[in-house]
Amino acid sequence: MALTKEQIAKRIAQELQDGFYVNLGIGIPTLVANYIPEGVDVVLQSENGLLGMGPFPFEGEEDADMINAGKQTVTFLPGSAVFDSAMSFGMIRAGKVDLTVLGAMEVADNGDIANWKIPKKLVKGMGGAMDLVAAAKNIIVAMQHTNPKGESKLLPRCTLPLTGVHCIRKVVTDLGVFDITPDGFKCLEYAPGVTIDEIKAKTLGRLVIADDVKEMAV
Amino acid sequence: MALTKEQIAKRIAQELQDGFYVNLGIGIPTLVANYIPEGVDVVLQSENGLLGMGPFPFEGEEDADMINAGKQTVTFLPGSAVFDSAMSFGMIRAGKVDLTVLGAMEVADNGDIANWKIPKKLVKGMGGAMDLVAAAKNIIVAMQHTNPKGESKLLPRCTLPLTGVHCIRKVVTDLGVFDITPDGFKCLEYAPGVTIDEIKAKTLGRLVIADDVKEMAV
Amino acid sequence: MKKVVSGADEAIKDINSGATILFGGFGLCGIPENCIAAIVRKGINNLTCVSNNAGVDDFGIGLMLHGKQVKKMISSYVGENAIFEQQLLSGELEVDLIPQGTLATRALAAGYGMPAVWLLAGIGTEVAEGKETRTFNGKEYVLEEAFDADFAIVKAWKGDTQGNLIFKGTARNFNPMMAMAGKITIAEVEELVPAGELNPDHIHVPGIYVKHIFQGVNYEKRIENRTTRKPPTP
Amino acid sequence: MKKVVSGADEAIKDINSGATILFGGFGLCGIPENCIAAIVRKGINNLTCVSNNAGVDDFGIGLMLHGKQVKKMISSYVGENAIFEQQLLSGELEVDLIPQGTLATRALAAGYGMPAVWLLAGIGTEVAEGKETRTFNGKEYVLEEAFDADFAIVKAWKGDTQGNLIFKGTARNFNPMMAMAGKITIAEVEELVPAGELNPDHIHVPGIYVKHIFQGVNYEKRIENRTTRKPPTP
Repeated sequence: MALTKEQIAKRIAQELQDGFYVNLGIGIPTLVANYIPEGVDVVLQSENGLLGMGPFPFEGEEDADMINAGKQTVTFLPGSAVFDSAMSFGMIRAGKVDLTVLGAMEVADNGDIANWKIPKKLVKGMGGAMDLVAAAKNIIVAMQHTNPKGESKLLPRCTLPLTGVHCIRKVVTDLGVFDITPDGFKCLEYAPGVTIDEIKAKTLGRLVIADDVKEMAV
Repeated sequence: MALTKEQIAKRIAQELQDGFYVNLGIGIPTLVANYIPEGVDVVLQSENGLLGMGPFPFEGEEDADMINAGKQTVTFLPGSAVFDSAMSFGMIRAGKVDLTVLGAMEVADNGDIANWKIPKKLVKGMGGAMDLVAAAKNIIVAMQHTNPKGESKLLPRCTLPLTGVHCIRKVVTDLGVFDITPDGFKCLEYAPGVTIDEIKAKTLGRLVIADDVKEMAV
Repeated sequence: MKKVVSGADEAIKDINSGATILFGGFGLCGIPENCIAAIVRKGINNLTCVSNNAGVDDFGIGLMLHGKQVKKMISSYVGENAIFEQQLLSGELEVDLIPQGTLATRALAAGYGMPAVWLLAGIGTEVAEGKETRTFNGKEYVLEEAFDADFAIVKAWKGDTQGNLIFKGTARNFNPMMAMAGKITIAEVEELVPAGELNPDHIHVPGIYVKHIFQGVNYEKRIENRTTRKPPTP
Repeated sequence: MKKVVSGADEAIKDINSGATILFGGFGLCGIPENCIAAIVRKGINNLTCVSNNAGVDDFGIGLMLHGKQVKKMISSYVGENAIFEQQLLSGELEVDLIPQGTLATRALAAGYGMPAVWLLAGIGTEVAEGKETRTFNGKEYVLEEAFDADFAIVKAWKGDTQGNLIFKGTARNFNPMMAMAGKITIAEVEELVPAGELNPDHIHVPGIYVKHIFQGVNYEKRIENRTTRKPPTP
């Protein structure tokens, strides 16, 4: 059975290592914060200028001056630091953020990603996504394996305007976990109840199955 | 009679305008701070990262963490601000400093300046001088008209390695006040007791005398 | 040194139709509410606005869009705004979408006197099309120009009569860079204090970058996306 | 997240002979006294040091020069140091003199992931010789590369266990940029506090840029040029 969004987030949380600085995009990536493993200390970066992003405030304690990149009200944690947008993207560009998790409309088997623009549809803008994908040393995409029409989002080449090129390392979908390798998407894990045949059927990009492919533990 | 260093500083202080941000170099320029005219409010910038540099501390109140670009102990004034060296030279480069006063070994009649290096002598470095002369919109040189050997320091071309090109607007020496114009040094004022003939004799660069040349008021 | 002005109307009085204005703020957080209101009152138009976002329908830069005062927006993200969409589709409004970090760094470059900067964002995408690119140490960068704007309008938490600014929390965002990047920078602050009351080590933008400053009034500080959690049961 | 180390010797243990090290400090103000002492104790050599100044004969980087540990200095001003002069004249020491703002901005570029920056300083002088120059808006700029250094060593006033740093007065100087520019940054602080004790709005360098941090001991904080005035007579 395909994973829920929460399960995708939970699986990605297993990639977190102690001491990581992590930027979580809007959507499923945001949920990753709820599943940080016990004993793993990570610091969340919000690209509007905050390191050490804490949880939502208690009702009645919202501060208009404390928001995250999704414009949600958030709080400080002990050890938080605030900085301006130039420094925020400076530290991203300099590779100081250890892991970025973001959503995508399409990922190609060469690591390209498209997640900001659909031609002929109203374009809202790329926000910080292009900066993040261009600079992060380690990017995981969290998304559904197929679009609402049932078409594969794991492609040989992106069809939508690109957000970044050759930048994605790993994709976690509702069907499985995939590394991006010179041979294309390499399936490392499949969701409980999902067959390799289903993954093959729903993956348009080049796909290889790892010799030690296993069921995802979520 | 040629001006004292204090008189040179006092004359330069007359160039200060209310609201100016001013960077004063080491030597005679530093003395300018002692002669800021009544009613003129200027803010001194020290390129090691201080706006609103105050006077030396009272004896016993020196703070090793509060120095100016000459490494002298200084104090804050109400409204001082501290910043890092990148911002300090950023604001200099962006032309936010209204006036820079600095010393020179040589000034050429095209506005070139040399003040950091004498070939075959030990070189200590340019410090912030090259940044300042390259970026300041308004630079006054404060110096003796001749070197210890009696040779003119106002030249047709600098003979020493340059600090900056076409950057000096005005020179105040112990003999007079000179604008740098397309015609060379234009003598606007002469020191009390100094003759135009003496200035002519001691100026190697192209020299023109202003029609309304007058005795300096110091 | 007279930086303090009476209020927003005096602060923006030299801004005329056709001006390019840099705005601080991220979403509705840290936006110069008083100056935006004054621009709406003044009714100038044909403005080019550089701002990470374009406000919402009835707040922030959205208010200026409502009066058709904006000719062009340079932003990274312009969602949450129906008027914006409508003016864009009708061709009344131009929009130049650029990556958020590029926006921040083009402002930084202006404030630090650097004419252009080499950045990573957009390489291989339409953002880098037609721009100079170059490989340094095996990575490709695109050359992006510093902003060149007559005015910057920012909002700080505290300021002093020398123009020094301190921001609070994530309301800092683009404000420091925009303040540094403007040829003429206007700062509105929640609290204006006499020179000497701010700790010099806490100042985020030194007064040298600020031309006019005033204490704003009636800050609404609207929250765009209020998210909370329940207090723990005692 | 284990950033706190026991002291200078542990903090610098991975620095070996031949390393390139960025140092914070201006003159003797804000220099990492404890780490310099530890480098002297460790006796490594062949170091390339990027520091605005080279200390004095018996303090600061001068102590490393004394032990002939430095192969090359990249600085803007190296006066006040007889050992330095002697090693330079004898050819034991290389020196690369660069403008102070160029030094600061090359460090900033490294910390902000920009490979090179266009600067004004040195145009028309020997500093720009052999370097690429370009005219933007009628002004000529020289392309200067970001520093590429294994280590940065800085000194702050206060720091916390997350590596966040706050500087005091003009001891800030080059410290923030060097902290941001190092691949591995070591910070010594006068006072190390638990995470949560520093106001997030007051932090000058966020901990993401700091790998090792410790509370230093026995700070001498020598004053290079003590200037005072007499108290007013009462």
